[in-house]
Amino acid sequence: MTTAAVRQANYREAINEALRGEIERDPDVFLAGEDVAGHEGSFGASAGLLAAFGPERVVDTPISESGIIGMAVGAAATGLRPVVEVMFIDFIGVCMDQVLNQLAKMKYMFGGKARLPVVVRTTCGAGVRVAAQHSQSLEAMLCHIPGLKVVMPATPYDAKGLLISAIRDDNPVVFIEHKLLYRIQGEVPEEPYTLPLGVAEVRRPGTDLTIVSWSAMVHEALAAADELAQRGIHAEVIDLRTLSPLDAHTVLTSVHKTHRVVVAHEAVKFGGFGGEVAALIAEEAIDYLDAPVVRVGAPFSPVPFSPVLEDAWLPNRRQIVEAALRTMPARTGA
Amino acid sequence: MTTAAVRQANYREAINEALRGEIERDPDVFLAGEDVAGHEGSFGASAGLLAAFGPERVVDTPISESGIIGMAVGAAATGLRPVVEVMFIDFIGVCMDQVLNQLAKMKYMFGGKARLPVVVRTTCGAGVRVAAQHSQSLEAMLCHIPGLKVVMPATPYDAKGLLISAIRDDNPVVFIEHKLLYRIQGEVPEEPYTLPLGVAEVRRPGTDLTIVSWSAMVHEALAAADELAQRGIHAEVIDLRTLSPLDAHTVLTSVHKTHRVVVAHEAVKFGGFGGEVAALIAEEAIDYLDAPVVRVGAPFSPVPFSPVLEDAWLPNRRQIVEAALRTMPARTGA
Amino acid sequence: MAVPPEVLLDLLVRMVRIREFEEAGGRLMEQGKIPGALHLYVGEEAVAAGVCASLNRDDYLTSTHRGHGHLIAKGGDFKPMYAELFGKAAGYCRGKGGSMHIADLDLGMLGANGIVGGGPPIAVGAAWTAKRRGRGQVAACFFGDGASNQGTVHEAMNMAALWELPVVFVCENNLYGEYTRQDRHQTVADVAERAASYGMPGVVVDGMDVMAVHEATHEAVARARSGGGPSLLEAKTYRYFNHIGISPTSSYRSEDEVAQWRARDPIETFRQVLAKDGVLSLEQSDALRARVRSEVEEAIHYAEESPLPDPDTLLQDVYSEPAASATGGA
Amino acid sequence: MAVPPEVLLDLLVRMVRIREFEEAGGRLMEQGKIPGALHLYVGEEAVAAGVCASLNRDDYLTSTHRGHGHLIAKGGDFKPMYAELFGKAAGYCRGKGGSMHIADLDLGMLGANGIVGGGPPIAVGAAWTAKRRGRGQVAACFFGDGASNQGTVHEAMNMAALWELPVVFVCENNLYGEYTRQDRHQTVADVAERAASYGMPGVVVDGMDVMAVHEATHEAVARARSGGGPSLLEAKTYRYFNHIGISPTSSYRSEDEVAQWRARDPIETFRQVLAKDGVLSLEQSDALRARVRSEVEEAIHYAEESPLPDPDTLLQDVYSEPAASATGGA
Ligand SMILES: Cc1ncc(C[n+]2csc(CCOP(=O)(O)OP(=O)(O)O)c2C)c(N)n1
Ligand SMILES: Cc1ncc(C[n+]2csc(CCOP(=O)(O)OP(=O)(O)O)c2C)c(N)n1
Ligand SMILES: [Mg+2]
Ligand SMILES: [Mg+2]
Repeated sequence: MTTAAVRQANYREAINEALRGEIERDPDVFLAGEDVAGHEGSFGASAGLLAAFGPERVVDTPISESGIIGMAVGAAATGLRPVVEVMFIDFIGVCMDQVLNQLAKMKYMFGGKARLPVVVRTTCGAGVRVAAQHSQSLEAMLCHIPGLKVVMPATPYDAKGLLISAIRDDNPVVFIEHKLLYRIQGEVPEEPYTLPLGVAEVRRPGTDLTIVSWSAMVHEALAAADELAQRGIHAEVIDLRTLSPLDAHTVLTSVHKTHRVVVAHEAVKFGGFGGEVAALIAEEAIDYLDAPVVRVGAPFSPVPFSPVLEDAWLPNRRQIVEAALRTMPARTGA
Repeated sequence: MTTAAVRQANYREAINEALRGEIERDPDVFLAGEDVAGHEGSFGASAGLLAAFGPERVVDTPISESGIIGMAVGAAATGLRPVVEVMFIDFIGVCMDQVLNQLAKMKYMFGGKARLPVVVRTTCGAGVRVAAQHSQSLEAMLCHIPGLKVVMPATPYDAKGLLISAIRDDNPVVFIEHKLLYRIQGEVPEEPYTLPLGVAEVRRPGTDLTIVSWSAMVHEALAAADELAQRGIHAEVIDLRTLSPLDAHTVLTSVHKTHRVVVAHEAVKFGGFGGEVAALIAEEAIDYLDAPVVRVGAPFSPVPFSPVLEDAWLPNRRQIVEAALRTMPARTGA
Repeated sequence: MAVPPEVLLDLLVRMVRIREFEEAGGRLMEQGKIPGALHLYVGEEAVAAGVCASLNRDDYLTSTHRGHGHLIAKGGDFKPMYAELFGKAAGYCRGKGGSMHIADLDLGMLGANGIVGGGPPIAVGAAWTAKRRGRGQVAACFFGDGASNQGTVHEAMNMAALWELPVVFVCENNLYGEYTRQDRHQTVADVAERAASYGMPGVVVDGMDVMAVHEATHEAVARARSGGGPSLLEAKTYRYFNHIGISPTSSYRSEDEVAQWRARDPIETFRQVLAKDGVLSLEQSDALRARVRSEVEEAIHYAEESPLPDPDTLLQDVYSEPAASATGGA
Repeated sequence: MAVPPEVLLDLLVRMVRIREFEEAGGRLMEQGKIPGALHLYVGEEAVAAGVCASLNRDDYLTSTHRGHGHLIAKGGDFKPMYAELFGKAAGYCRGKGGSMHIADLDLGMLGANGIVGGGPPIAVGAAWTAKRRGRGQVAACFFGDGASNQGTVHEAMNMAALWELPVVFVCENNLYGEYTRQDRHQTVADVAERAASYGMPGVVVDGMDVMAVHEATHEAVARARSGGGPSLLEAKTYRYFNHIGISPTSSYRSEDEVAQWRARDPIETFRQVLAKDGVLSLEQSDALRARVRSEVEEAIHYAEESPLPDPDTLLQDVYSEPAASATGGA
């Protein structure tokens, strides 16, 4: 990415810029959700937008998530481009039917004769001591739904570029922001730019091992790679960025090179999207593997409140390092 | 299973007997759902129950699935043992919050001080020409939720024994009946019996290949095994029966023996529960594998209406045979 | 309201078209020629006809599992309708939707819906677009008495009222949700009472009387078009056949009850009125019916003869993109 | 209603206990000693106190994200409450739930709830049990003005009315859902109006007046106990602090508005009444408050000193079974 005015901004600001730019650019784009206007969003991502664009373009809604998603479906099917917010992905169950059976399927059920350019923005992730109903990572449920795209940016740069792409995409996109990422800084060009959906990024090249990750866990993976490097193990870190469609090519290419894989995500491991990635590799690249495909994910429990328990629940760099070591020759021989 | 009076019954009758027996046995058990009483259930599974037990034990509800699941949560937390019905698993989105955040998590959030003996009965599956919102297999979403158990019986015998166990279990169980199975016949003892949740069944022993499957797809797997046998390939067919908790032991033991695996389910392959099974094997048994772990599942689209399209969508024995052949030496060498 | 004769005729035509389409469709389903399940609108024709007569082509409509009548009343064409029911490529949805998802976006008909209560939030969105465009479009939102207990209906009404959106909510109270009588699923006799919860007008109307429905809708639509916000119209009506298909009835309701409602048949009643008022003689309405019937036959013939979808289209239409990227993310 | 002095005292005690618990809790949160987010009940004490004074120990209660007040009013113990807020093993939920999931099933308190609208369907289930048992238990169901637009609330009221279940729905209308004022999330001024949609009584009551709440609840509870079915009580009230924590307010509402409501403080008003009526002098109520305050301090001390949960308990309590089977199915 060669851009003139690369300056630092945080993830929240990056999201905000993407929203602002798209609402400004395209009169059909509007933002709706609970407290997104007057209060500027629970995490401040819509700061200044109401003031700039008024209540027709930046809309506070009642606490009616099914109504909100349905509104997006109806508005999109009739020509607008809604960006709607579900405050926490934990609340997706309140409106899952509208996501699963209306938003995702309308185009197909109508034989292609509908366009559903909807972005559902939401937040995921644990670590802020808000317990079982405000800390989940539920991307696996959404990835299993044909008709949706699922995006989980890990950096401010990606957040801006991918959100702009998501808004311009003619398909429903669930755009999941990790709440621990809002404050991280990074290079974010001021001008608008797009990044292709469905393309993973190699965050760190390496030769000995592939770590596949996404969202906040990418940063744990990078930290783990640092630690592994100190032990002479050169891990390649892949940030999927988009989970659906999945960039199988980038994953498989890396595995062909490294022959070892760890898949790391914050969601509960059992039934998580890591299973899909591991299964892809077991199906398409098994002959290249020199070790088991090890998954790192949260244990099979709701997210506990007590910090000491939540910290024990959260997958982290240490577990990624241990998983990586499990794939290494000395261990696999055991 | 050595039982005195083994006679034939179909899957629907088996379900009906389990319900009848448990409602009779335990005054805390009741059945509630849309048209389960007067109409005796959309598939006839509650035939005769209203007449036998009256409207306090067999309850027609309004069309309010969130209300129904919530009612089960509240009734269970206060001492009853509700069996509630969600007519089609496709409707789970309408009440997903009550399943995901209330039913599954209440015990944990309360530090163990709640008992949630709830069974959510529902139906899944395509093949009856009812299109995208009445044909899905969404078990993967439910398996990813800690706190739930997920059961998908493939035979009348299992249906009865597993449903009785589910009702007697102190945990929330989602019990998924495939609509194409209601008419299949099998041996079903008249007296009540239980089958342990979390234990898979080897439906057909074999030495060359393991086919892991569940629900209606088990019958396709058995048919595929027949065909493979004609080619001299002896497939072992495992019926998981319970997906969560998963009987990893039975799966791994089989793989240790056969070194080849096909995982077959009706749900959309991408993000499906087959990924979990394949990932388990790739993590725990990779050294035993002589071939890729091949998954058979539906393509990434909603279920189409037109029979010609629906039949093309549905995974079947032919695809399982092809997948099996892909794991065989002649092919893997290619 | 002095209604010009062409409007009266139009109402009758809409009803007859629905009746003939449905009865033939039901027979084809029972013969196993139309696959799957049809929820027929027979008996309820006055509602769709009366409502849709006040709608323009560019107005929107959300529907239910019982959606054929709504589409026909909105101007739907028999040929792509039957083709869809048969699962043919020439169907409105290229055979992918079938009865429960039949739709014609060109007519603003945003789809039948297999989810009870699925439509109302979508109507809110369509009305949001209408309001934003400022061209006076409205959205009609059909739902049943059974659906009125679904949370989404509540959410949609609240949002529509809050934003003064041009929605006409139409509750088709046919006394039953599947096999459960209204008094066993709710305590109020009139769903229209619930309008007060959102500060919107709620009106009960005789759903077997097409003129009554038309008049009430006319008012509600006019208010919506002029920025007066949503309303709730409850039409008391009845389905003649079973919940699915054309078998007459079953134990959950009496033959007597059915007979009483059939005695007030909306089409028969209305054509008698038209004859009496000299608008259309009984012979003329018989002829109309015959014409529609042959149109139905022609459309069925067309649909039966038309080709099945190519199985290669299976993975098209999942995404708005080249089909290649619609294969499970890979 | 002639209310005996011990009942009046009891109402005051409940309110003071809530106030002192919450203010101290809020400070601890701002100091970073209590992790996460607390939704405080300060200002709304008369509602929980007035309602719960009519409940027995074996009655049920469903709550909201703003649940401490409900638990305290139902008889909750400060020590396990603070311990829970601190995430300690001695907490009501062994540290696993925290503020948003605090619960005491022994008191029939079925949990605070992090999902707006999550509680009402659960109250229906508890009331179903109560009705089945036939011992005259009731379920009180608290929810906010914001929550009243959630579909689940509608579904729950309809079901409770249909089955004549002993539920007292209590809408705590504190004028805002988070930062959105009531008139920007619904058109009706009184949520109680929505009771008519279910044919149940709906009553508006001054939520700053504990006696008014108590009286209205008393009636609703008596009706529920005797098989008369559910009712909806709307208490007009106000939260003094921000949506979360104890920071006073922010741009979404005026200082003036806050001041006006604070001038009608439910505790101050009531203790003046009690003094005037000779039930409890101002000195006595000061002393009461001091006693509660030291109870608070003691409980905080207890909670701070008590041990953290053993990380080995992480996977306990997922299932009602040996922890071994709680590890992801394997
Ligand atoms: C969410 C959901 N729950 C249940 C069903 C099953 N179902 C289909 S139609 C129907 C009855 C609907 O009753 P009503 O709304 O009165 O419409 P009617 O059939 O009478 O036209 C039910 C329960 C469904 N399709 N979707
Ligand atoms: C389903 C759901 N949507 C949104 C939220 C976020 N949220 C938490 S509290 C709240 C406001 C609730 O307002 P109200 O019901 O009036 O209760 P109050 O906070 O005023 O007591 C919101 C929107 C949530 N927790 N759950
Ligand atoms: Mg009906
Ligand atoms: Mg409020």
